Amino acid sequence: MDKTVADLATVVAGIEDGMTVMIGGFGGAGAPIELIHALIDRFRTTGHPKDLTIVNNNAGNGHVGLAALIEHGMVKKLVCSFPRSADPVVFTERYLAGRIELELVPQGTLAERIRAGGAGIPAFYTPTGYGTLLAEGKPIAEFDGRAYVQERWLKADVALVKAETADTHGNLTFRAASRNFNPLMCMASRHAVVQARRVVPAGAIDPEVVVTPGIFVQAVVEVADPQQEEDLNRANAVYPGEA
Amino acid sequence: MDKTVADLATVVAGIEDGMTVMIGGFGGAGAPIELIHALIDRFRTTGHPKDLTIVNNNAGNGHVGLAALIEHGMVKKLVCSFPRSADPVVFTERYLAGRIELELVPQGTLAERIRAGGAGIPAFYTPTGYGTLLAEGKPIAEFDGRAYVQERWLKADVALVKAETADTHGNLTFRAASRNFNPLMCMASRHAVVQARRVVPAGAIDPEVVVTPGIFVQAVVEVADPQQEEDLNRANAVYPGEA
Amino acid sequence: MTVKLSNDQIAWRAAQDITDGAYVNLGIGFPEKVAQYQPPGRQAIFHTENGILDFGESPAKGEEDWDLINAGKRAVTLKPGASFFHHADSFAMVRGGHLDVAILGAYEVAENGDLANWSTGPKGVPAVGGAMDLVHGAKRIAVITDHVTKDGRPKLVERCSLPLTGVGCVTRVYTSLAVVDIEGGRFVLKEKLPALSLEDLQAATGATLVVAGPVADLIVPEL
Amino acid sequence: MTVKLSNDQIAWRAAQDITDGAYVNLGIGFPEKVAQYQPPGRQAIFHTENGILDFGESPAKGEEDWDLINAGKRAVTLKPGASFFHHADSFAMVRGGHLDVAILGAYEVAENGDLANWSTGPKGVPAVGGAMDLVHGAKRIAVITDHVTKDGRPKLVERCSLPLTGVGCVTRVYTSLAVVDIEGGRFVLKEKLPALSLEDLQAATGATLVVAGPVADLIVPEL
Repeated sequence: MDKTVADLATVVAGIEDGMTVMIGGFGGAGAPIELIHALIDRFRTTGHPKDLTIVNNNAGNGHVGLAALIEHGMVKKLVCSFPRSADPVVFTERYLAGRIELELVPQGTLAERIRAGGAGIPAFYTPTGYGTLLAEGKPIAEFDGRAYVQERWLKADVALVKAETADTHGNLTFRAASRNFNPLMCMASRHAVVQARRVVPAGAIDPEVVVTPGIFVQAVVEVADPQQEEDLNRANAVYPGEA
Repeated sequence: MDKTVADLATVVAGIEDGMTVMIGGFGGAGAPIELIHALIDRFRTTGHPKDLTIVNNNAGNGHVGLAALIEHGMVKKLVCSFPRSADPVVFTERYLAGRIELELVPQGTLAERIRAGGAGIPAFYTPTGYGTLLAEGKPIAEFDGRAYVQERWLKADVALVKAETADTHGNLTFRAASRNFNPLMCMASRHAVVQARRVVPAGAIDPEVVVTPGIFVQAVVEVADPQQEEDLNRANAVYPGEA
Repeated sequence: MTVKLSNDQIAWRAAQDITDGAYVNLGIGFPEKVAQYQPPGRQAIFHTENGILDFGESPAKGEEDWDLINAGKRAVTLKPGASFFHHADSFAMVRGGHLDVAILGAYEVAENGDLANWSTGPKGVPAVGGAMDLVHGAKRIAVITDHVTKDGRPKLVERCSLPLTGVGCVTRVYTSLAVVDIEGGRFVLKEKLPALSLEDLQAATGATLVVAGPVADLIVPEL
Repeated sequence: MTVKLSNDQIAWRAAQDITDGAYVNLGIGFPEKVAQYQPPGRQAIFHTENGILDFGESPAKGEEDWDLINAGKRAVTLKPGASFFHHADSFAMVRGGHLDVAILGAYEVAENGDLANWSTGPKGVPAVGGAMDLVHGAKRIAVITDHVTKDGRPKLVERCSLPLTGVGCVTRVYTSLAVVDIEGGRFVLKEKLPALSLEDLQAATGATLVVAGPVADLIVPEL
């Protein structure tokens, strides 16, 4: 078994109009910039995919990565917890103009809904959001005298994920705080696509330190020297450069 | 901060009558034999603790560890998925005589209920057990046309856990399949007590390979050469030896 | 009716349907035999409930590491690409639909897909383990079993009489006499031993066997 | 009323109540200052939503590792004993009651413990982050805030007028003028600036301040 895919264009080729795509990362840490840009390249060449529903903690920053995906008009709806940042102008303009939908979810609920999707738990109860606008219309139940909100699982067609090391079976490790949503999104998507700094043979990652077992991963592509969103934004980068 | 406790007697001293105690391990892998035996020693000296509710995947094997705890009459109720084994005579006799209660839980539901207890999720829905005896009396709900069973979180006063390496902050790693329920039980108990083969200074475990972060652990005791339940049972050991 | 497949032969037949790279959970005991009969060139990845993916055969006697066991508490070894994880992650794999197939034993299988394989009734100590999770988790639930009980009663039945493990979960049954799919609440015969007449097979079965297409010969492998 | 604590002085006061070895989450922005004022001999362990336990100060400029950031996207460093984990485990720590205290900013705090700190109304882009999880997770929820808004309106009120972050969650408020506990649906005054009269403090507060015991002097530290 070898889940390695040779190039970025191939690995994003199956992403179609209207799909739900989870994108890992929190700020610049763990954001799969090369995968996102490959998806933009596909759109610029073919006009697809569009009308995507994107699940990410944020709404992008500057004019690269998720912000560039939105800027290209590929995103119909965003599911996220914190659509503000140093430079969220791309999302903000579209949102205020009514050109993009937003489902705002508390961060821990977002993480748990994604995990639930991966773990086959269709719904769960959480204290988070009880009595607030974000719980409006959701079922409420009392357990041991305390009120909780029912939340539903979140699943996706595809996840775009950034890892540090992957083996050919799809076992993954991450780097520092770039772990964040990435392991959960692998679990919750039918097709988890991973860019890894290093792809190694099966057996080269100690079984004790695997963070995401290969069963949750469908495709791996090596991106040996990945770009860091934070660096790109500090350099005021725009994707694609020659706009 | 130093969560290290010098000896086994001290670390189990706070366990009182009627408490719910989670005990890690699956078969012999990850069973905290020395902690269990220290608890038996305490009972033999003081008559306490008794009337314990024990949460474990199994019901003990032979006459050591959990089986010995039951054999000493310290256990009122067992919550487990598989109370059978090569030699479950201790539990079986008491169960058939009506001297111990059993709450039988499907293994994945047991794991998820413990995780839910640790994660502040009071209830969740699972397909497991729907339409079976083990779902009788539990709320049923339909999501996307499929029926699910509502299950409640499981929490404990104390967890007895076996780890491979612990640092003084309580960060843990495990060995092979002895991980099993141990990390979950640390999360779900008010007081997680860990025996570790090695206790190292804070900073000696790579932050990337920590399995259980120290926030879930309250006390650590070094047991440098722990006994393996499987070996004890193959040698027909009985605890305490000089009965 | 003296000719029937041995347990090893049933396991061999079930193994032929497992594709290369499939993620597979084998029930404790008889189903574990399936691992031995993977066709050449195919390598399934075996999952065990207690937190290992990609484990291999038993080690030599005396070489056992009792921290490295499967759900049947049998010592195992690791293949390259193995990983360890805790029980909640392990059952996330199960319940979340990440396993391609689970192959389980059965006391009874009903034509509506119901499975009974955990309890023979109210006597004794009940034990369920991971069976109830597996039957609602893997993408495909197959059963391997003798076609009849030791005292000759059918195990393929209209409705299970024993406590259920899962409702409407089984899609294929590999028996000592036949391969039967469950489609639309009916047993549909796919393969049978060539020497066995349809009438004799039906007589050994507790519910109607539907013939809705070609019935292939069930291969009797030399093992 | 010109004398009041600076933000750093409020943060200093809040830091005095954090015990050695406590697990603490500090809200983004002003609350992050609390970490700088831990009393000598005490070492809290700081949690950040994006998956680090026991992080330390910012690195020197130019030394930033942008994979090593906190929830405010600020570069941080690690202390010995740090660990990394994914977002679901991180919020298991939060929601599961494993944090000893969370210290958050506020737009409004009500005498019933309600907190509003995420939305100033329907205009603009709403953003919530981890605030709603934190207020129902940590064992103790404290707020640090100026006593009044920039245009002089009280932030301690009978009922919040802005969208709630959490219901009945706050138990202590550290302001620029006072320390106030929330007990039984009432603001109970614990400390106030010595130069400030109770009348003047009450006038700057949007709900009744109850005096139910000794009111200590709020220390004005030299920082």
